[in-house]
Amino acid sequence: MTGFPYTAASTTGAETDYLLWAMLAASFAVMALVLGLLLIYAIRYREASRADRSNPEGKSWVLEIGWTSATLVVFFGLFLWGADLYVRLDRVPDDALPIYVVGKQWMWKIEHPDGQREINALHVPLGRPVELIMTSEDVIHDFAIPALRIKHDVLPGRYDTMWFQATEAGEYHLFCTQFCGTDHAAMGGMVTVMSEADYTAWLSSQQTDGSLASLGRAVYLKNGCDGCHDGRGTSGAPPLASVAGIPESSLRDAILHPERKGEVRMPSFSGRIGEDDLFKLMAYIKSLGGGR
Amino acid sequence: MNYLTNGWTIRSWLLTIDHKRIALLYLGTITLFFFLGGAAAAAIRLNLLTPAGAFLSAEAYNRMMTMHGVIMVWFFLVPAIPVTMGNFIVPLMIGARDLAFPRLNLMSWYLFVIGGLVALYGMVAGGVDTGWTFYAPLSTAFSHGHLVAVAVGIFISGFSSIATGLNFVVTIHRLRAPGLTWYRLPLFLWSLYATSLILLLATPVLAMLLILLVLENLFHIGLFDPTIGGDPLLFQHLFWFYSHPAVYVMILPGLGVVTELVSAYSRKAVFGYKFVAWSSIAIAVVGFFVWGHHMFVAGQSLYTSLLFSILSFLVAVPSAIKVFNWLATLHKGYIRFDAPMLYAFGFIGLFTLGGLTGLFLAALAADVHLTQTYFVVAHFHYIMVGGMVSAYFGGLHYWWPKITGRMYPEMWARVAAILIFFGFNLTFFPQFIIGYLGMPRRYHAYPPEFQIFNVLSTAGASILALAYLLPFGYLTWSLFKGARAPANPWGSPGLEWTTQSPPLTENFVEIPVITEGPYNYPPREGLSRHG
Amino acid sequence: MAEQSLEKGYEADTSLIGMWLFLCTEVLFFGALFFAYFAYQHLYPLAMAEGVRRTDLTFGTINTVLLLTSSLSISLGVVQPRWRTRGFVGAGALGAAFLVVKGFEYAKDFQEGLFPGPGFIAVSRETGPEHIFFIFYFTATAIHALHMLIGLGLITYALKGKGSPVVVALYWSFVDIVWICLYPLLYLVGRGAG
Amino acid sequence: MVRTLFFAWGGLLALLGVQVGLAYLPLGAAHLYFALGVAVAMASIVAWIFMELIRAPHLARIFAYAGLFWVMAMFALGGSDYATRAWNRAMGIPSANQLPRD
Repeated sequence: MTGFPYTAASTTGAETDYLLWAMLAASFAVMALVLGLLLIYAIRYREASRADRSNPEGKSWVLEIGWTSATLVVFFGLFLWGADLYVRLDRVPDDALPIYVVGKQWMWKIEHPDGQREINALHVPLGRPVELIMTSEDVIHDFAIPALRIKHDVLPGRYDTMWFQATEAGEYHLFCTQFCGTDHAAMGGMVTVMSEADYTAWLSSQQTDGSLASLGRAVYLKNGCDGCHDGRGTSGAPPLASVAGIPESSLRDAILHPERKGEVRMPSFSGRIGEDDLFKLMAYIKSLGGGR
Repeated sequence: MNYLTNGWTIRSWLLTIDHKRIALLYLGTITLFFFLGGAAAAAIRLNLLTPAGAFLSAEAYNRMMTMHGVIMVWFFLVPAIPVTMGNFIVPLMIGARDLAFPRLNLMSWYLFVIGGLVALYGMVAGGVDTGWTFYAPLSTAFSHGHLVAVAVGIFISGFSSIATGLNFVVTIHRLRAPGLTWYRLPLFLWSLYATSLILLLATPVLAMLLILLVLENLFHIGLFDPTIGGDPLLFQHLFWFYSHPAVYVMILPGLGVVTELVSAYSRKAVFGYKFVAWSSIAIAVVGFFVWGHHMFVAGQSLYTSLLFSILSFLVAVPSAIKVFNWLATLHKGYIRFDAPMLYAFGFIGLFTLGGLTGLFLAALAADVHLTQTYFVVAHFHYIMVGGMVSAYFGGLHYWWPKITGRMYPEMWARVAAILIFFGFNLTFFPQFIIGYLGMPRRYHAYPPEFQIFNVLSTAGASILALAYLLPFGYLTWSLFKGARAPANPWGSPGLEWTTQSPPLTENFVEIPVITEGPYNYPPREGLSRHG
Repeated sequence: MAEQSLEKGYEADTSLIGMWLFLCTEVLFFGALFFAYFAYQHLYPLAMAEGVRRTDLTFGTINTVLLLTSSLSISLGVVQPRWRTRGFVGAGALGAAFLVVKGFEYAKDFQEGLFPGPGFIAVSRETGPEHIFFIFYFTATAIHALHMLIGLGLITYALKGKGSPVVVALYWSFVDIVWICLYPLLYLVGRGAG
Repeated sequence: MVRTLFFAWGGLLALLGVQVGLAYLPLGAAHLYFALGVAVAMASIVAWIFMELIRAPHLARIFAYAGLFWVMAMFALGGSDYATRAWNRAMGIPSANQLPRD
């Protein structure tokens, strides 16, 4: 059955599985202990049985401290394991392939750096880290790929990033897992993981009207950004090459709401540049700094 | 002569300030809401029989799922044990004539009914399509249901919770019988005291949030609207600051009831009294510091998620202490398998499994995969239905003779308890599996490979629905045909068992003086069953 | 009830404790609104400061003095039984004055287009979402005014001799404390050169 | 007792004056903390003296402090999200003057 992710198909996903199986084993042990004791006591100390019930203790500090500290130790261990993996999930490797995702009520629009565009589908190469830079145009969605053991909410008005490195080729389910209205259930599709060769073949087979960076240049000129940012102007605006390394979220806030950080000379482009154009502009700015 | 036969006019019931009659008024209202919420659940399960979700349209499914959530959370689970058994038993257990503020108690019932009717109007008139969590900006800018009516209904019923909480805290502090120190209180009162603390401290935040939600919906002032600077995560912070302690409000009374049942039906004092007592308070206090574990993938800051993860592991420790102490109580006991004890055994098993799966969701990396899937649905149903509802039925059967003066039919009750246990497991265990496999929550249609588990779950749900009708049936039957109940049918040492069943309007002929602890059982030989 | 020792003092203490517990829930009720303020104060400090500069400090300060005095008056009414009526009537009058001044302030705010929503006039574009400050301003002052009205009702109820005056005084002084915490956030923080 | 009430009232008005004065000093971001500090002082005077928290039953004092404790817990944990949200590299936003100038 395609898309049925018994085993995780990503590097971090495999580690998540180890954590899940370890917790399952621990839970199985605790359940066996609890149900076992329940059964033993139910049989041994049922009302009619002749078992010895002399001097039952009312409390025992040793037992209480024992099982409390045991649970504390086990819990702290599980916390560390989960937290370590979560922090690594949060740190995006620098050589990741950026793919831009825009969620809107009831579909995913995906744009690859070379300009290929997809609706409710995602083609990614095998064995390379891929970074998804996501935002939403209306309500909160959630880009979830269970086979790769990852998901992250996609909030309107800001960028959320998520990364993975697929380890097995194949087709996996893509779901929206944050309730977003009527067709929340229809908002999904398939993620196709392909070998490097197939991926480049697929890229070239897709019709594209220029890379994101080139389209971004067009948006840059259309909105007159070059007036200040081409270095000729006297407005003291920073040349874009110097800001290329700044994370996307910072660029987005600097473009859409400069005034919130006290920057009064730059006009706010909020409402004048759509999410798709903003991604193109991002790609263009980043390409000026020699890419990441 | 007892509180039931002391005047039987409409006025004497609708204007009563007797905590026992108010408990019965609540019992009726709670049962009505339980079956309403259950009907919504049945519709959801029927719809999920087929991958295409043919029974309900997407729109209808969303409204049904929201209705199930809102009714069950605010109009059944939060009030259930505190307002029915709590109202009835608290004054009896502490040797008082009534609660500290009887008129406030009646007002709390009226607030609950008015809030319920307003919310029901909202749902019947068209319902809400945002889920019971009302996340902004979906609820504020993109929902076109009757959100304002449902929000106002919940707002009003919130004050009923505050009034009940206030009543219990002041009563337990101020109206205890002479000689009844804190460590001589039955543990059911410790858990109700902890529940009332949460009700008092968490519900006001929900009240403020609902005001902001209604203002945002009516005037679009942009508090949670990201396009004009609002922050959707602020809504989630305030919502979960109430809603996580609220889930402890739902389970703590159940923990108290099970502690009483385990002790009563193994004829043995509760093991580690002080640990069990203070673990209830610990759950109530630490329960306020863990709400962030609902927002691990919602875009919350990394460092805050780490903090909330460690705190969520800590809050699980008191529950573990309670389970271990129950087991130690059973050790060397004289265990009888009456219906309430079957519910208690079911509770211990299911609550432990529910708690353990909660740990899966507290571990950060595991939560990334499991949150927003059916794993979470199964987790909280194991604790709410497997735990809380079992304890509710257990307590109801245990105190039924004291409340109504009638004995329930033992055989039928055991059949119902076992049927509920199996129907429940068949309904919700498969959901753990499809949750791990990634089936998202709140989907009215799903990929075909999940169908087999959904069919099993729906089959289980139909058994569960039938099993829940059984107690409704034979308990009503017992009101008229049940055997007359003696003062102390179970031979339990509680203060409530020293008065007649059903009790006098003023509970005690004269207020008893307490000289020893709550759980000292008379020697084994001196007592026959059904006294 | 005879044998239960419910002498007057014990029962009075019980209602006192009940009121303090209720005030505890009110602290959480307003606490949620303050949390929203501090969240936006952190996200948009400049916008909030711009909002504070547009509120009228004189109205605010007059109201604060009125409320502090009314809290004094009601406390005197409780401490000195012979001043009971004068203390409560004085507190009620000062409270009513507070609401009148608040009414004038609201009228002035509406003319200046400060009510968030379509009619809102953002003076300076340079500071971000100013309307968020005014959401907090109007919501907080409206809910506070509602509590004042409930307080006035309780005072008249106590003046007619029913209910316990100490509990009414506690509620009234608590509403004063809420205003004491609101005043700096609405009128002072960020008003100066900053 | 009446004397202490008038004395407290005088103190409150003095604190109000201090608070307004502080608002006009160039303190930058610290305005919030100074203004709130004075407000807490005024609130404590009203609570302890006007509402007689000092002579209130032991239990009433516990409930008063409990309310404060829980509100502080909400601010601390909820506030930690807003405070540390900008630390994460992806969310980090340098303020305008940190941007390099040509």
